[in-house]
Amino acid sequence: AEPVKVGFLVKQAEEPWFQDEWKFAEQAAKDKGFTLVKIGIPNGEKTLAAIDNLAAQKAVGLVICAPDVKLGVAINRAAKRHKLKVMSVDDQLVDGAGKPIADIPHMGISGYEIGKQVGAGLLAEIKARGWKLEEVGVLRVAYDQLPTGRERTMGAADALKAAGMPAANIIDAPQAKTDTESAFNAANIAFTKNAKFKKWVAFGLNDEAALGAVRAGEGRGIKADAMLAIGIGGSQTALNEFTKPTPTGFFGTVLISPKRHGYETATMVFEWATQGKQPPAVTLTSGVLMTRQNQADIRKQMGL
Amino acid sequence: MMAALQFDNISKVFPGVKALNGVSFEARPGQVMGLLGENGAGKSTLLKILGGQYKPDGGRLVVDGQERHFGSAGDAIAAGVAIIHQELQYVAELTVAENVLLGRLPTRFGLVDHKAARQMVAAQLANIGVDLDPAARLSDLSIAQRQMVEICKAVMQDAKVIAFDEPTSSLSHRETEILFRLVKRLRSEGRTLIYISHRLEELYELCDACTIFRDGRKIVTHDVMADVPRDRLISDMVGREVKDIYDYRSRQQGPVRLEARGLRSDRLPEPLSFAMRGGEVLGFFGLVGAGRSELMRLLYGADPRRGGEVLLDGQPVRASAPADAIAAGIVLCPEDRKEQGILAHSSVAENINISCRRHGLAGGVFLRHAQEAQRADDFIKKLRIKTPNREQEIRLLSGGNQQKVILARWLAEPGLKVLILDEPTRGIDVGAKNEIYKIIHDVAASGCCVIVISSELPEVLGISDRLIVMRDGRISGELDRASASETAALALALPDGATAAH
Amino acid sequence: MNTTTSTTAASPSPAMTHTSRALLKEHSMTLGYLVLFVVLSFSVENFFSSANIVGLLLSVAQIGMVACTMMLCLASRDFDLSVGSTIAFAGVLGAMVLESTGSVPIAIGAGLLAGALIGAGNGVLIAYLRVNALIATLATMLMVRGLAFIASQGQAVGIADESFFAFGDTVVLGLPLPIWMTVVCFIIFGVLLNHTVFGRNTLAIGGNPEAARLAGVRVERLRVWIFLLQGVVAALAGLILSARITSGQPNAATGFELDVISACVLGGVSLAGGKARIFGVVIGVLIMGTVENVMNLLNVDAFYQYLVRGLILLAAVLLDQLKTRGERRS
Amino acid sequence: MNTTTSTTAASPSPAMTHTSRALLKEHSMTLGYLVLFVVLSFSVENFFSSANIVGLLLSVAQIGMVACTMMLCLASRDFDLSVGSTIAFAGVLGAMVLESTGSVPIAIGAGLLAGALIGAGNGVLIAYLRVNALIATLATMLMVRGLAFIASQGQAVGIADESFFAFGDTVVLGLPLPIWMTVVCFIIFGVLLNHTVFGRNTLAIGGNPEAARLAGVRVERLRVWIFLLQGVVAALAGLILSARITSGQPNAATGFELDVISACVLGGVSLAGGKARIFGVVIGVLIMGTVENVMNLLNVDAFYQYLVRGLILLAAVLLDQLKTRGERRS
Ligand SMILES: Nc1ncnc2c1ncn2[C@@H]1O[C@H](COP(=O)(O)OP(=O)(O)OP(=O)(O)O)[C@@H](O)[C@H]1O
Ligand SMILES: Nc1ncnc2c1ncn2[C@@H]1O[C@H](COP(=O)(O)OP(=O)(O)OP(=O)(O)O)[C@@H](O)[C@H]1O
Ligand SMILES: O[C@@H]1[C@@H](O)[C@@H](O)CO[C@H]1O
Ligand SMILES: [Mg+2]
Ligand SMILES: [Mg+2]
Repeated sequence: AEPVKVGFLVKQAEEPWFQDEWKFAEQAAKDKGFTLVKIGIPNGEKTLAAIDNLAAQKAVGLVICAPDVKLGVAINRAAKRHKLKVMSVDDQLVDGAGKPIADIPHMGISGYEIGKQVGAGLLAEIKARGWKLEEVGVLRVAYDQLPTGRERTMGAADALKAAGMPAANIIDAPQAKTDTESAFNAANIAFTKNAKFKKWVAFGLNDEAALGAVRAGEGRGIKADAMLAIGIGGSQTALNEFTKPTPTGFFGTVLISPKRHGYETATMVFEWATQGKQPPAVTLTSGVLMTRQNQADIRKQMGL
Repeated sequence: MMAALQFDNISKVFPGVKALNGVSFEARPGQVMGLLGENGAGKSTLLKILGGQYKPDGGRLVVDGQERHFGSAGDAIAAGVAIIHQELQYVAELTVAENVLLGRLPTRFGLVDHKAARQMVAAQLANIGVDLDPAARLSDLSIAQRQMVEICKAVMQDAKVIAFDEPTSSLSHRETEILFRLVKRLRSEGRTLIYISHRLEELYELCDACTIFRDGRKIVTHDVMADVPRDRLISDMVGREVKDIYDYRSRQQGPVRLEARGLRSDRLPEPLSFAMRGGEVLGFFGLVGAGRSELMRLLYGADPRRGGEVLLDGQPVRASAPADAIAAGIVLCPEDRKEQGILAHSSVAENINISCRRHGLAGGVFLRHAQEAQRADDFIKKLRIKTPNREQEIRLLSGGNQQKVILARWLAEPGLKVLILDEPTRGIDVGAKNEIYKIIHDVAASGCCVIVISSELPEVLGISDRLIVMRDGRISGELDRASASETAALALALPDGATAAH
Repeated sequence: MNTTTSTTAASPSPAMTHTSRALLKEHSMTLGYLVLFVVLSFSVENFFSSANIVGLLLSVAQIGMVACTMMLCLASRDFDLSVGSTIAFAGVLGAMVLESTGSVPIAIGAGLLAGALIGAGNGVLIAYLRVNALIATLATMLMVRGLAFIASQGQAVGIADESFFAFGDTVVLGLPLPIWMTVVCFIIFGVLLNHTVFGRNTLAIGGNPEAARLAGVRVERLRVWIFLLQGVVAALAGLILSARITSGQPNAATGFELDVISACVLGGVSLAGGKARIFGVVIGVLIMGTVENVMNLLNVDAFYQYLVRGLILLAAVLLDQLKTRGERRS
Repeated sequence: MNTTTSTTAASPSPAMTHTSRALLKEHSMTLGYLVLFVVLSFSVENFFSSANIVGLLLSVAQIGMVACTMMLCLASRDFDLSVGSTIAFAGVLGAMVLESTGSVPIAIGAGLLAGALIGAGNGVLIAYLRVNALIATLATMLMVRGLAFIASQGQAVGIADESFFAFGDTVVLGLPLPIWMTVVCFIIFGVLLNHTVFGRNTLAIGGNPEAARLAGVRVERLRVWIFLLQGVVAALAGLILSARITSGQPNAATGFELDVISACVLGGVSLAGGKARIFGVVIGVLIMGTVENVMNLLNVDAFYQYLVRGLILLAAVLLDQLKTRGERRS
């Protein structure tokens, strides 16, 4: 018989995170005996085209991390039209009014929650270093054009504020693109404008954004002892910093498990389609703060 | 009879150039008014004002008794004025019919009526006596054919005033005859015609009256062209006497210097060979498409060679690109100034220096700006190039002056051995022609080979030591200076059976 | 008089030869694509199925539409980078207007009007103020994208109205509406290009603006119209997209302009102006869509997709190049 | 003989007038920027501080370098979309080679060589195989980006060698090395453009390729060289970038090509070929950087930044446009 096909659609195939997710989904496919179809869907148009493409390949269902969560209704309609089982991963799909779509099972963690974890990590280390909140500048490397980018950084900022960080200390550094160089340029200007702060914490939507802030700080004498940055993703960018001989201002990164997300979602959709086993409506995984010290352990735990 | 067209004290100034300075004259229906003047005298500028392309800085333009202020070319057309411009203005990708009817294609139910358009144009072409397919794209036609399309376009406007700006400069014998018949017919229909040319014979044949320009000023209007002696025309035009325009003097000729043996190309029907001596001026005559340019381009490495060899002083020249030929001392001044000659947005100095500068580099690498400037100024003076300064963009020069700049580019080559000139005097005034002939003589006298391609029979006859005539891609004959005559040359150039009636 | 006949002596029956050669030229591209299509149908599983073909067509519907007007724009020797932003803005605006008025016609009208204004703005900048087309449309690309973000506050604007979705997925005669609309666009703009004064003048101003002006063509006005049309069609594409994805997204269609321009150039439209063939554009659009589709069917790795897309682009133009050369020789 | 003298009668000392006018033309742009700079220094807090100026210059160092060669490319009537990908690929490759060999010179050599090959490849495609430059470089842009992803498996390649970082952040006479390199590039390519046959011939083939060929320019070979240089400089920029961010990132510098081309066009380089001024390019690059810098200093909302960037672009070219018109009138 023809092998069963399950699609796995991700919004940014070039991002290491999704490469990992795919890798583990692929492993599930091998273990359970189905074929995985991987397609990158950078925008809404490509998303719909990919779903049509899956249907043409007679796939039975798909796991999706959409480029925008508001695509929920469109994805649901397309999947229903082609009788495909659909499950979301990482980012939960919502309808036009912003409510989660009930009949699409989800596994993930909200961007806002990841952000709050970043904030918590920063607070703990601020305390450990004995910094006073009032004298710390908070650099939010912002890319608000991307909804998840905004959610994550807002989560971090809110966590800091809730712990007593003066709102005035939070400085936005809007980056023009999501790469390290843009973050570098944005951070540089923010440092110029706020020379009064001698100590800084920084975060952004991904590891590259946090790294840009760290590099810019170094160029202006804000070294590891005065800089505290936490990224999101746990990508190679972060690991590279951890393997440097001396610690840098890049303190840590919130790592989410691409293994569970990739392996389990693919398995669930496969079993849903072939055995009628409905996945749980929402499965939330949590992020872990990975630092220079604990990286080896954590990565082993996560099966990376 | 009342004037159909009246220029009254027209002036036009460009930065650094007073192109027209209070020009006044008039032309009547049924009259062909010739315009003469040196290169840069302002003839084309006047026509551009007439055509609505430029607004005059001062003066009045009266067409058909009404003072006119054209805001655009469209206004001029609507007022019954048609212009055939010196620089051809066609759209290469459109068909003959579409080009002719550009701006006024016939429509049916809002859609272009292609069939009607083709029929209209076919009829008009036939009427003029031109055999062209209205559905052919302009890019597939020769320059001469494109020129005929331009003429057809103007005639099709059914204008009361029609102005021709050097229409014959890219036409050959045949098309020229067609054009002459057309001009005569339009005159007999009572239209007002203006005709610009640097070829005096033409003006004598066609024009009823003529107006002469110099440096933006009208010098004189002669009401009866036939009464004006040739020498008078020339001296009015150039402000001095030019006795024998060709100024031929015999030269000492050396041994054979340049030899082309069995040159082949995809387009030539058979391999071609010829040889010439140092100090010789060799003319090439033929009708349009006879293959003269093709042959020279092969020699020059501009087109891929499919066989044969070129020997210079006994040494083979392997020219796979023009750069090779130039390095060997062979240069070619191309026939199509606009497409192959000028770097439109570059300065006069740049256009002159582009090739020869490689000899004078500082440290073998850096340009010597002062030396280049000097060279440019020298040629501007020597060839009487009319330009406000050497830094003027060449596209702003008059057609004839552009041609002189391109000639200067090649005359500036220091290691010159073979100078090939393809229609070098196209669009050039009598005075300057005379200068160029002198230069040709001097270059040859210094021992170089000079090849001159020309479609102007008197010119090639006048300056060459020997004449090669081509027909349909073959060399159909050779005439030495003593035996060369118009009849003999035409007999060799025209297809068998045709008579060389002139 | 036999003097007149010699000018075209080379070809015995020029009219015939010319049209048949022109036909061949048009068909050689189509033929090439057909061959590719047949080969893929036999070699790639699931390629030749109605579901897949519909999916493929749907995936290029927006590109196809906008390619029609981009063709005109390129043919007139211009350039438009702002189409992607216009798509996003029209989608967002349409969704917002729909939300507030509840009326589908008003929403569509608002979107199209916005497109028309953006396009006309481009046209005026380029034709009358003589701003370089690249910079002008780059500027509007940025500004319109900014407006889309500002209007939507950076969030996708959800659409709840089911009747608006119909715009995106009603099936007529087996094909969804967006595909039909694209077909209609190709027909309209094909006719416009080849059979109207508008189209011929567009080619003329691209081929030789000076000649067109001297022949009395109102070059500036024509330019504005071309950009205006482009804006309207891009807005239409944006509205359809928002209906299909059931929301107006401010960051939709980024990079869209390059895809559209590539499709046109693949289809033989010259960036130097003056040359355009609607048939070619259809094929160009189909090639782009087919490559994407097949790569996903074959599960080509995301990183290798870059490589393959690059290679295919090159192969397509190189083939076309060889053909043109061969032709010139013959 | 008064015929010869009359030709230049209008202006008493034409050479002088002309050079002074030309100088003014060049300076008007510079002057405009200087005025802007002074105004900003007084009105925008923190703008005129050495830290900020260094930051500003650093932010345009890569763009500046590549703009030098892009200027040549545009001047020769070509177009290169592949520079962003080349930056990313050279950075990734440099980092990988450094990792495996531990030798900085070898790593740099490998990166530059890769850039040269990519550039030469573009050149050959465009000059000899006559592929349209847009499509050819779009194809290499895709392929090279793909290679960067494939080589790095999509991951940032870490650099541990401290001596390589020096490349990115050594400070010489108060300015970081990348800025000096950009200055050197401007000087070298300025001299190349204005004082060598290479530069003049580049302008010539942009102005009229056929005329240039007949005037003895080896058009194809020159084209290949231009693209090759562009590849090398882009690779250099990529290596510097990777040193600055201490890793080679495969998705670096996306969209870079448009920024560079815009900077050139802002600086008066004509897309139609044949026109280029190195001074203008410097100013174009500075304008781009300054606008970005000031918007962030002023805390302009990210969404409004799009709008402002668009407006500034327009304003800059419109001003330039008005100036040229005024000049023509006078
Ligand atoms: N657009 C322009 N800008 C600056 N100068 C111009 C412009 N057009 C023409 N000129 C100058 O005006 C003068 C008259 O030029 P025009 O073209 O009318 O000469 P012409 O009599 O037609 O010469 P030719 O016989 O060479 O065609 C020339 O010196 C020319 O350089
Ligand atoms: N672009 C072209 N495409 C096809 N055939 C051409 C082209 N140019 C010239 N030919 C053909 O090549 C042959 C030689 O043309 P060539 O231009 O060398 O003639 P010529 O004697 O120099 O005449 P002229 O230059 O006055 O037109 C002719 O048969 C002509 O039709
Ligand atoms: O887009 C992010 C992705 O980068 C990864 O961090 C997982 O969560 C998604 O929301
Ligand atoms: Mg003239
Ligand atoms: Mg010829």
